[in-house]
Amino acid sequence: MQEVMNEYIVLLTQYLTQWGISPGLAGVILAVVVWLLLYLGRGLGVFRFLMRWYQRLLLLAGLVALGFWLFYIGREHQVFLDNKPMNDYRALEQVNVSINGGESVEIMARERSVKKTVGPEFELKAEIFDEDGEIVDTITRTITPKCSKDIMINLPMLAGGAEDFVLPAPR
Amino acid sequence: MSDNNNNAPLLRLEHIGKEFYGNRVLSDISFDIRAGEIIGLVGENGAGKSTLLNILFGMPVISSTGGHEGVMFIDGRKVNFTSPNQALAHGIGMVHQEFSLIPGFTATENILLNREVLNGSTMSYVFSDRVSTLDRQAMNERARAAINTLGVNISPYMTVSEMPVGYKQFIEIAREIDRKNTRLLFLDEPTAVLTETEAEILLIALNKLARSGIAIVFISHRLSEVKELCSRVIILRDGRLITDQKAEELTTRQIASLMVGRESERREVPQEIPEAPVEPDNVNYTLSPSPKKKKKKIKPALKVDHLWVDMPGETVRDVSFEVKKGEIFGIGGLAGHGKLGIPNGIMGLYPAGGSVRLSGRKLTLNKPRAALGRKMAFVSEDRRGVGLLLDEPLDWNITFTAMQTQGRFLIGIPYIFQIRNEHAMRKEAKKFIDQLEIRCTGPHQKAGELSGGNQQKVCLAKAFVLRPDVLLICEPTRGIDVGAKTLVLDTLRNYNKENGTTIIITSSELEELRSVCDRVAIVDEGRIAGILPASSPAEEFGMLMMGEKMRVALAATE
Amino acid sequence: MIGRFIQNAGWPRIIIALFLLGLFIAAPFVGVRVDTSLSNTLVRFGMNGVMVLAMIPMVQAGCGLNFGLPLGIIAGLLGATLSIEWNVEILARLAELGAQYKISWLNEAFLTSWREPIGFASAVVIAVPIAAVLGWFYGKLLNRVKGDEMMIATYVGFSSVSFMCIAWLLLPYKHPTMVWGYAGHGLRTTISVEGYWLHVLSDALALDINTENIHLYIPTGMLIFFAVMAFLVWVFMRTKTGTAMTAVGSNPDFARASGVNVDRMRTISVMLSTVLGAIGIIVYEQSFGFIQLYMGPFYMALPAVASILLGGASVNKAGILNVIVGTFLFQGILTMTPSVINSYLQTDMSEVIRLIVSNGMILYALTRKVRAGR
Amino acid sequence: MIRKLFDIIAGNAVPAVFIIISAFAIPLSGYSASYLIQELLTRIGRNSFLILSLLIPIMAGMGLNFGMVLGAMAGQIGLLFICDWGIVGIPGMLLACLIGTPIAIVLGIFCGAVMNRAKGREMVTSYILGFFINGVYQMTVLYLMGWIIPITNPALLLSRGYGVRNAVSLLGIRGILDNLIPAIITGTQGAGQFFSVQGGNAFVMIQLPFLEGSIRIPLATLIVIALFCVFIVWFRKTKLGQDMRAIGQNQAVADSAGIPVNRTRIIAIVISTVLACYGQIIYLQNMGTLNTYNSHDQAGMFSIAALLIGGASVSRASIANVFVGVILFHLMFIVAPMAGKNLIGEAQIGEYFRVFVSYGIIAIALVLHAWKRNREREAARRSLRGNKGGE
Repeated sequence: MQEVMNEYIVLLTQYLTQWGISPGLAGVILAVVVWLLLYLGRGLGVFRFLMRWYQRLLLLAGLVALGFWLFYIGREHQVFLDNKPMNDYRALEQVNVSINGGESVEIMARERSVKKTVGPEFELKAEIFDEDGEIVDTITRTITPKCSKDIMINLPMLAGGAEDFVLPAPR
Repeated sequence: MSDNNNNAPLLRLEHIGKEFYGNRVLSDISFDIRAGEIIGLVGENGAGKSTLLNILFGMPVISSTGGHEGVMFIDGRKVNFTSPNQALAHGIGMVHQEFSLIPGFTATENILLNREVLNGSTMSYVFSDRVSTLDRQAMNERARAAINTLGVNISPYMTVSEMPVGYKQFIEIAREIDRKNTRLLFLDEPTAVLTETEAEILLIALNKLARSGIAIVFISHRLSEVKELCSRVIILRDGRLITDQKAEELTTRQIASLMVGRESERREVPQEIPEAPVEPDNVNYTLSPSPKKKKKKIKPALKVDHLWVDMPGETVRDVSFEVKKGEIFGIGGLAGHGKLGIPNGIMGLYPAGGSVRLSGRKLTLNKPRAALGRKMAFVSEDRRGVGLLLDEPLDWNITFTAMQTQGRFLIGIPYIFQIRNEHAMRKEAKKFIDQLEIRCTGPHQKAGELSGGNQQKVCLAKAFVLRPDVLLICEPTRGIDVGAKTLVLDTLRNYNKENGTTIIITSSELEELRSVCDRVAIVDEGRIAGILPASSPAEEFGMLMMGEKMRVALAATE
Repeated sequence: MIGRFIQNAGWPRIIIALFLLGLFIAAPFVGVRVDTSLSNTLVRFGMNGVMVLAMIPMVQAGCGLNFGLPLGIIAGLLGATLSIEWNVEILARLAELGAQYKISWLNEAFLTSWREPIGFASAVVIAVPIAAVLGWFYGKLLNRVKGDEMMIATYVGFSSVSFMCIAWLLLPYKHPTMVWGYAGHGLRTTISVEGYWLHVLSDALALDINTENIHLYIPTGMLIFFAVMAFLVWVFMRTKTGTAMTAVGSNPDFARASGVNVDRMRTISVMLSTVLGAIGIIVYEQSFGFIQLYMGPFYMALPAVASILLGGASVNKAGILNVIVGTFLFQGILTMTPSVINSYLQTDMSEVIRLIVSNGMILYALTRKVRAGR
Repeated sequence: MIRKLFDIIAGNAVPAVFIIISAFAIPLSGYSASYLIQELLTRIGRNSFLILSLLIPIMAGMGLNFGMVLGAMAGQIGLLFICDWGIVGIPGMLLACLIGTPIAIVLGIFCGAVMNRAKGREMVTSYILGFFINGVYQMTVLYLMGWIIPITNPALLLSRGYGVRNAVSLLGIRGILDNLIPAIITGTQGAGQFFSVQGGNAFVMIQLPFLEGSIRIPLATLIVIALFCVFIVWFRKTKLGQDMRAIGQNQAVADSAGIPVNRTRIIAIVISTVLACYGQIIYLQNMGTLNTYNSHDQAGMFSIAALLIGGASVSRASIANVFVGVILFHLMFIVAPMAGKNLIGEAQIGEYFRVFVSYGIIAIALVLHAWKRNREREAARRSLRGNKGGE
């Protein structure tokens, strides 16, 4: 039974995606349809009663969703910027990192710095210098820490082009 | 509304009866009410009117005491109300004697209280209709319509607290009218607070209402109004339906005598030779000496002149009378006319004025202590409120007053250090428990745990402990069972006989007064309507109770 | 039988008593000595007893719980501070009197050896009339606000305490042990009574067993003092006036109809309550060792109120037994929870438990259905 | 006529007295106008919402809601959670409100139910209830948080590993609402336009030439407060508001008219508690630090005192009372210590004086209310009697 259900949901999702409808949108559409049905039947006492409870439920769901959304967009992250060698990537001589276009920090080799950002994603711009103080490379990346609180970015790995440069924050 | 199934009456009662704890208050009441009728419902206090109304309205008092007997039909369908809301839903409206209005609200707000016209609002879908705003304009329209139906001119914007009393009564009625489905309206003493012109307007308005198809039950003590307004008169007495007749067929005098009844019981007493009247102005019945005891030429024990008492609900306006030493004097009258105010005022419990002389010496009013100090004792009508310390043991209740006013039951040096003598208190309490047959576990039992009758006996004991010269008793038998009633009355009679104590009894039960007292004064609207020997026919007492206007009417007819 | 006992004692009391008993039983297992705990409980019982006693007259006269106890406490504080301020003068005046009237026992030696008790007595003697006067005004005020006494009492207490805060700063006290050293005026927040009347009651006839196995300290003098005060209140409630007062509380209309001056009785009860509060705080201070001024008396009414309610009193009925049981239970809990629970949980929950128990108790009493018809 | 005049004076005596006190104290304190206005604006933004939350129970005849501290506690619990999760800015504040709301609703229902059991002494009951819930709150925050309730942020927790620290920094939401729409009143002749841009931020600039220095206006907070006032005005017009007014005037009549009295009273308390929750969050975002165990303590007392100083009574209060009260009360609050110092040489006196005034004003208001009510009862009794005959 469970499997059938799961299979059905998968199929339904596929079908909907085909029409460009995401599951979330489908939920909203369903809610609106139910509301319309209840609205049309509002002459009946029972429907009116159901309508009230349904709307309360919607309100509650909306509030809970709002709560999650606020959590999502309002979360403050500490971004540790780490310029230490890691997995064969050598520490960089000097990196200037700015987040979301803010003031940039200078991170010398084997140093670690921390910046705070708010929200699910941020844009990180790293200017990599060589020994002579010349910019060798500028990397701009959009990083999404999502709901995890603090993250650490290993700059040598970022510069080296590794994909797993986002590490868990140090304790 | 009147196009209802004409065969079935609007309301039909069949064999309605009610017992409270084995105490029968209503039995076998049956009558019909048809649309557009105005029915006068009359009866003495305690005749069962309020119980009948409570049953009709499904008041919780009834269901919580075991329901009622008999059945009710509305439009021929059997109904049984368990809450007032059901009665309202069936179109029965009620205007109570006390105003049920919110003083700071306007006429509109009161008329439409909890039936406000609302604007629609999306919020109301989520929460409830209560978050919709009020449609003031529509509300005012409706209120105006309801007021206009009554034929009076009251602004819907007027605040109730600024209205004269008469207006408030109209607002109450307008509120019932506004209820769309109201078909049967009960009015409990609606004219009691109105001036004569207001009363006239009200009567006209009621007639108008009745013509629109609303049935009205008009409860009043003003028999002339009943006669003028009603098409039918229903008389209750002692819980029984005595008469259900067309109003034209009855004279006010007949109604009065039917109400108090008992013509058959008329005692055979020769007509007394009238004494010189001591009463001022409005007395047309004269004093007569007691037929039993010939105690003439004795200084009056209590002489009351132009007494007024400011007791809420029982205002005494101008009362004068004399009570002879050793006499049992009764004060009767309808509830709310001030009979209870007289003893309460004399004892100083409510603001009072005028002069009261006790064996010739003037009594200081407004000071309970002064009255108690002059060897007067008082048994209050409000047993639980004023008469007893419900949370304290019986010996406290019985001896407290004597302790405080006469310094008895104390040991130690007076004025310096005295503590209570619990032994003496207990002894005294025991004595009275035996003497009055108070059923209790002993002097230590809390007064609140006793039954009504036994509580009353405790109150009597409290008064007897004071060894009074004059004893004032209010409603000695209210709310107690028949056995206890007899015992209480016998005790009073014996006490009077043995000690020669002057006793003044105030009671709503005329029969009781007639059986115990030597003379009975009837109070009407704060004044003494007349004083009669107890042996006078009941009918005459009834006439006195019906008040001044009655007498004017009578004078015209006779 | 048991049912009747439970009904008489009331559930809250039984629960608290069992809880306390449990604490005493558990104490040895967590390394807390039962004997010292018991001693502490007794000391705190003696300290607080008189203040709880102060609740009785007002409750009995129907004025409700005396949340205005701080008013009495202020009178007591005035007495206490003045007794220290005038300590030397009082002793000198007494010696003078002794010389003047040739009272042989009132001599230098007597005054030296009885210096402390005389100091305590002078504190009481000064405090009582002040309390009586304050109580009289307070009583008159409460007579005008019948029905709302408790809330108004609370705020009368609060505002008098904060008013006195200003007064403590401004009153011309001079005694060096009491005023701020740097400013030379204004009273300190805590004043030690050491050298004046520290433990003058507690140590009188005290039983102090301090051996290897047992540490027991019973402040006999303080307990006797409490017993005497309790007896006096008991006797007073039995006098004609006391009886009238009880009747006023039980049913003011009855009392009035019986020729009792209701307002006068209420005023007397408030005065008495205030005076007892004043004495109570002095007893408290002599054991505690310090006079706490400024915001010190602020919340002192709540434990006293909670105690008497815990003892089984209601908002309009209270007796000596309620005071004894309630104070013992309440102070027992306060003593035992920090020691036992803390050793078990390694945290100090006493403050929280005090808050919950005392206010829960008051809340319970306030929401109990009052008798109908009053 | 004289009676009417007397009533007007008596009705506004309290604000009048405070205006007089302030008139004396302001020059004594020596503060400049711009400083005073700045402080007042800050405090209006900080406190008005809390005070406004008292209005609805008064309307429902339940007196001053000393139980509003319950709402304050709920708000603080919301704030503790967002601090732990690191939600900052406006989303953080909103989320704190969102978390606080259900807690406040539950507490409000409890408070309302308790008050229904203690009719006639609502105030003292709600007052003690505040203490009682304070005990429960302390137990929750001091023992359960970090133990049963997950709190992980070490900056919040006591070193022992559970229980919240006494002072919690609300850096993440500090001043966030106040500065949402930056607005400045300035006396200097700066940029002449209404909107000016400085350092990448837009400002609303208002110029008042007579002013020295500049004043920052917590514009967004004031807007929220204004919206709330609109809410109150709207609420009064609803059926629910009408029912509450009816219950406030006469419970028995309202009951016989079929209004669910107890339920409505609970709703009134719930609304008040929830609003107090929001009020406390606004208050704390301005303060920037949360004193976990004390912040809520004084919230009730100061709000009630301010409302009463504004001329409200136990049974009647309006929006105007709130603002008059908050201005006068806080004016005194600001100037009293300095005035005390300059007058007697002790700032302490001023501190105590304002505490005394807060308590004293509540005491006086309660006395006047009880007095008036007893007198009215007497008058109502008297009005029942007719004309006396014997005179």
